[in-house]
Amino acid sequence: MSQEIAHWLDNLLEEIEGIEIRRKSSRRVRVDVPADALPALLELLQGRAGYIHLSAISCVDWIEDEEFELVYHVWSYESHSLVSAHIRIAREPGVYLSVYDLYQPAAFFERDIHEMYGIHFEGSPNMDKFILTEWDGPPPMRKEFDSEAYINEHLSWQAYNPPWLQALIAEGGGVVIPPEEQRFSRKKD
Amino acid sequence: MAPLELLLELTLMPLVAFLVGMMMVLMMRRIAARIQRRVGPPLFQPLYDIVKLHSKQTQVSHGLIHDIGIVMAMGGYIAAETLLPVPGMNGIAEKGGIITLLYLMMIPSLGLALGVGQCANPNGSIGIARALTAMLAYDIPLVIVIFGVAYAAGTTNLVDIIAQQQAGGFATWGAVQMPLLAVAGLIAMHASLGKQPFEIYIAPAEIATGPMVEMSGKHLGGLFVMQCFQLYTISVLYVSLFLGGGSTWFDFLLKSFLVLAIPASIAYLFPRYRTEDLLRLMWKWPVMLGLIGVAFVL
Amino acid sequence: MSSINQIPVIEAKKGNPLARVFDELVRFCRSRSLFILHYCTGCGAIELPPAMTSRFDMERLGIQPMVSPRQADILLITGYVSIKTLKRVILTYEQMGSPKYVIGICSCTVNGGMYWQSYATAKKLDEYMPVDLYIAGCMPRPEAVIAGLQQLMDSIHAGKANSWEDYYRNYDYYLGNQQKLFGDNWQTPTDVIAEAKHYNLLSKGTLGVHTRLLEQHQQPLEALEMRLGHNLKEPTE
Amino acid sequence: MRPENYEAQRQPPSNEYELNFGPNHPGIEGNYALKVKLHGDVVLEAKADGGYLHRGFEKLMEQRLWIQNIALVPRICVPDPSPMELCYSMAVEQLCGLKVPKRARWIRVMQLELSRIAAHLFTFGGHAATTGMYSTMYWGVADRDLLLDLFEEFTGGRVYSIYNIPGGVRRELPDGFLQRVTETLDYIESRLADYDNLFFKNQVFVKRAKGVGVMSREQALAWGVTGPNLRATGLAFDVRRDDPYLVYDQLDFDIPTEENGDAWARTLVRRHELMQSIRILRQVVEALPDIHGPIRAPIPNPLAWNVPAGETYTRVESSKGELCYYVVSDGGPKPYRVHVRGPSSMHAVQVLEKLSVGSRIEDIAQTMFSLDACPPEVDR
Repeated sequence: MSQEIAHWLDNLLEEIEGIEIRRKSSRRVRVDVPADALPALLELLQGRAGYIHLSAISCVDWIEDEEFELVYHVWSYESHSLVSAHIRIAREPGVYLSVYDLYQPAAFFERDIHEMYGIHFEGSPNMDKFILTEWDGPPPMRKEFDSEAYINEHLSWQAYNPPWLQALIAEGGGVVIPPEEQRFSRKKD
Repeated sequence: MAPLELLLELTLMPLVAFLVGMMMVLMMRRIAARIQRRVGPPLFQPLYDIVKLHSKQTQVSHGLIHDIGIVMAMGGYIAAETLLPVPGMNGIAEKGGIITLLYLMMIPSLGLALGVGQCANPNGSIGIARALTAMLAYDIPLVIVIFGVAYAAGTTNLVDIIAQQQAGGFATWGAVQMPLLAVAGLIAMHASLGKQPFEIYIAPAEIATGPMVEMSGKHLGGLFVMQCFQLYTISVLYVSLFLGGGSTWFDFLLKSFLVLAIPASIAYLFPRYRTEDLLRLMWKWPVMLGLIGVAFVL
Repeated sequence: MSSINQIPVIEAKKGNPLARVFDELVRFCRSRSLFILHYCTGCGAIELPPAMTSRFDMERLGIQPMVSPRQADILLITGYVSIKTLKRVILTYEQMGSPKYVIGICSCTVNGGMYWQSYATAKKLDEYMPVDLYIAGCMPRPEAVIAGLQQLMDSIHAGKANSWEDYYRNYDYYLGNQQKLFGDNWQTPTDVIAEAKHYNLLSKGTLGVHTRLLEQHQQPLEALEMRLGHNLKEPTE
Repeated sequence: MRPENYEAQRQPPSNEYELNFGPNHPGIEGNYALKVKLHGDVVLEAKADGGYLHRGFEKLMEQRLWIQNIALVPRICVPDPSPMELCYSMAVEQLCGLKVPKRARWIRVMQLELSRIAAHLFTFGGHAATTGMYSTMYWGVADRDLLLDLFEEFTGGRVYSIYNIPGGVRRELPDGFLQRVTETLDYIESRLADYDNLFFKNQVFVKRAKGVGVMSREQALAWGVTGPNLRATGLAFDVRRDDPYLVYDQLDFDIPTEENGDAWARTLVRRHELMQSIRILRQVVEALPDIHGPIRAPIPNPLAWNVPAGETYTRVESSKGELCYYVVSDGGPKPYRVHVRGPSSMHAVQVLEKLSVGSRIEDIAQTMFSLDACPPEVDR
């Protein structure tokens, strides 16, 4: 992105209140906005700056802050740059507006986030389940969902325990992992 | 003719047809394999397939008509074999004639339609609808061709037609006398085999093998047997109409296998048509060629 | 013949030398003609096209792919089975005609493989249906797949590949595991118990706690129909 | 055993019916389903049904170490796994500020382009098989196998190479490898004439593929279509050129486009792209012997590797379209969040649903394969 376009984009984005722009590289711009200003920002980006391609909507669960972060990645085929608009919404009740009327690809991403995180998007064309149609547990991508506890409860996976291994373990050999350390993948203990 | 001899011929002719048909299936699969740069199935593969399928347990039946449909499909062809003269055996060919044969060759499709219609699988129903459409497409040129040949020979008796062709050697063959009809007949024959580009009713990627989708075990085995008869009937009919039949067994088998090798080599180079394209093609070129050929004959 | 009970069971006479020859022929043909249905449940499916096509050419061993479960002998489970897929796999398996064989390809069918932590995949395939052969590897090469199939051929020829009977003999166990995963009101359109009776395979393990639970929850099967406005219940094909 | 299932139901007559297309259907790529409502042969409505291949990758990645995830990511898209590895490695490198040595960047380009050729050959085969021409499938898959041999030689894995790691590539090329790459490319180039005669110029195929699944450029842009499918509508956009990564800005290649936006145009774009990949590979083979130096940047002990906090969005051009990873780190030994945006998540769901409507039942499979939809990317 040339210097002028970058400058022009900055000026344009200044129209949104409470915006914070960080230029990470020549083609990547990070923008933080308050949640209620996002539709206006996207409208501005799409209508006046040519960011017509919604590359993805990512969701991050910041469980300690009790917030969800939604990131809208939009790309311009003209200026060849990508703007990532970050917003934060409260974890409860987890409701936000759909941007389907601006970007049609949003329908898939919003549907996906809905089933994985349980965030409801108002105005999205289809909030039915797509991937987890036969799943009745909690939204699995939330941080509080412990998938290992779930599989230990519902599925048996570790079957291989032959007599020779049992004998080895009884003698104090083998690869013995204490039960409390078996689930090494938890971040905090 | 002694009744006992006739009975023997009527038993032997379908049996020979089945054995030759299995070799024809093998040949088609081998040709496909060569074109696709691979080895292909072993020598007795068609036999293994058929024995295995008939040894499977009957696990599901969709009703009486479903079972009878397969019997009709096989029976139509078995009856057709007795009307096709082979060297040394005429069966009831002199009494039946070519028109009866044509009718008998339609029975399998209709039988299959009855049988598949009962299994409530939409893929099967679509497949049968397409199979009947395809039959409609290739039967018109086939009837024109057969009419032309019969008119030229002045008889509908297949034995006489063959005898006339054999009378003057190569020069009196149908293919030499009526080349246009022979070409039209070849196209119609290819279509009636149901191979690409005319394979509209099997179409695995579209309708999951259509009529065969609900066929299990012995039902599918019946269809495999039917395929052997089908290949045999079609190629022998063509040989009888245009290539002077066979005076010896060697002659006869060589001709039938060669005739079948033509569509087999073409089939694996093409994708399949859409249904309406098939109709358009069959009703345009073979029909046109056939009518011109008939005009020459007249 | 709309009901299973009307289909006659032909029992071979024992000790008849002709029958023995015939049995031998049948076993031989069964081992030389394998129609596979490759349910492409996961990554392993990518190594099947090479095994089938020009380079490795399974057809020279008499193995060919088939399209519908009714036509097939072998069910190839090519990789991890997610729980949603597992339901369809079981439906597919029950639709196949006996004798039928199941091959689990990839480590994931053995014990979950690298997805052992995943909430969405079933870990051990042989808890839900009898498996004749596992081909381990992530993913096994086409040569390994073909070698596995040859082993299956050998055991079919020797008459040892009878694990499909196990599904009828121990139906209660398999059904129990299925119920644990899919919930108590799980049922399939196939009447496995009636089939077990039909094949004379009803044994101690066929009926039990879980089949009683099935009877409690079982809904009468509705006739299938071809008509609009009616949702087909389960995709069987 | 379904007794009595053939009895006719007393229902008002109707010409419309529903059909499950998949999940185990030869006309469906992978394990995926479409529920279609038909009137005769014509599709009135199509609904995609995914999730059959769902493994919860994004959850799994949050539970494993940064380096362990390298083994996990290629499995997200089976026919074309290399871009997945690269995209994830690039994300980690950006988070850590690692600088990838020059030689590693060139080797990565080689891996990516080999993978692209393999994926395209596979797609041609699949597409041909949906129209009943199995010979192309048999040839294409067998020729793809030669590329897999190359992969096996230089990465150790036939399909999943697990060759990229954050900071570079895992091992040096074997002796004489570049020579064998050239030989394989020569062979594939010599085969292209046969493919043209058999497949691309086959009149029956052209007749079937033309006018199937047509989308205009406006529609394609609105629906989020990327990759070859977008280029088939006439827009010359390629991430490799317009948002360059690795050394693509130093390479000379064209971006083939077509105007019609139907299945035929998409197939042609792929065919020309295959030529461009061969062209890129020839440049790489020429340049690589002169590029010396390490093949990976030093990384800390991978088992105790705390990647600095931050977030990054990386994009690469896979054979199917734009592939993106959004990776968030909280400074711990494991990713805090990884979001995978596979190109097929657009193509296989919304685009396929829309393009199927109004088409015929025989064209559903062709539409899906011509979009090169890869279900595991959707389900993850």
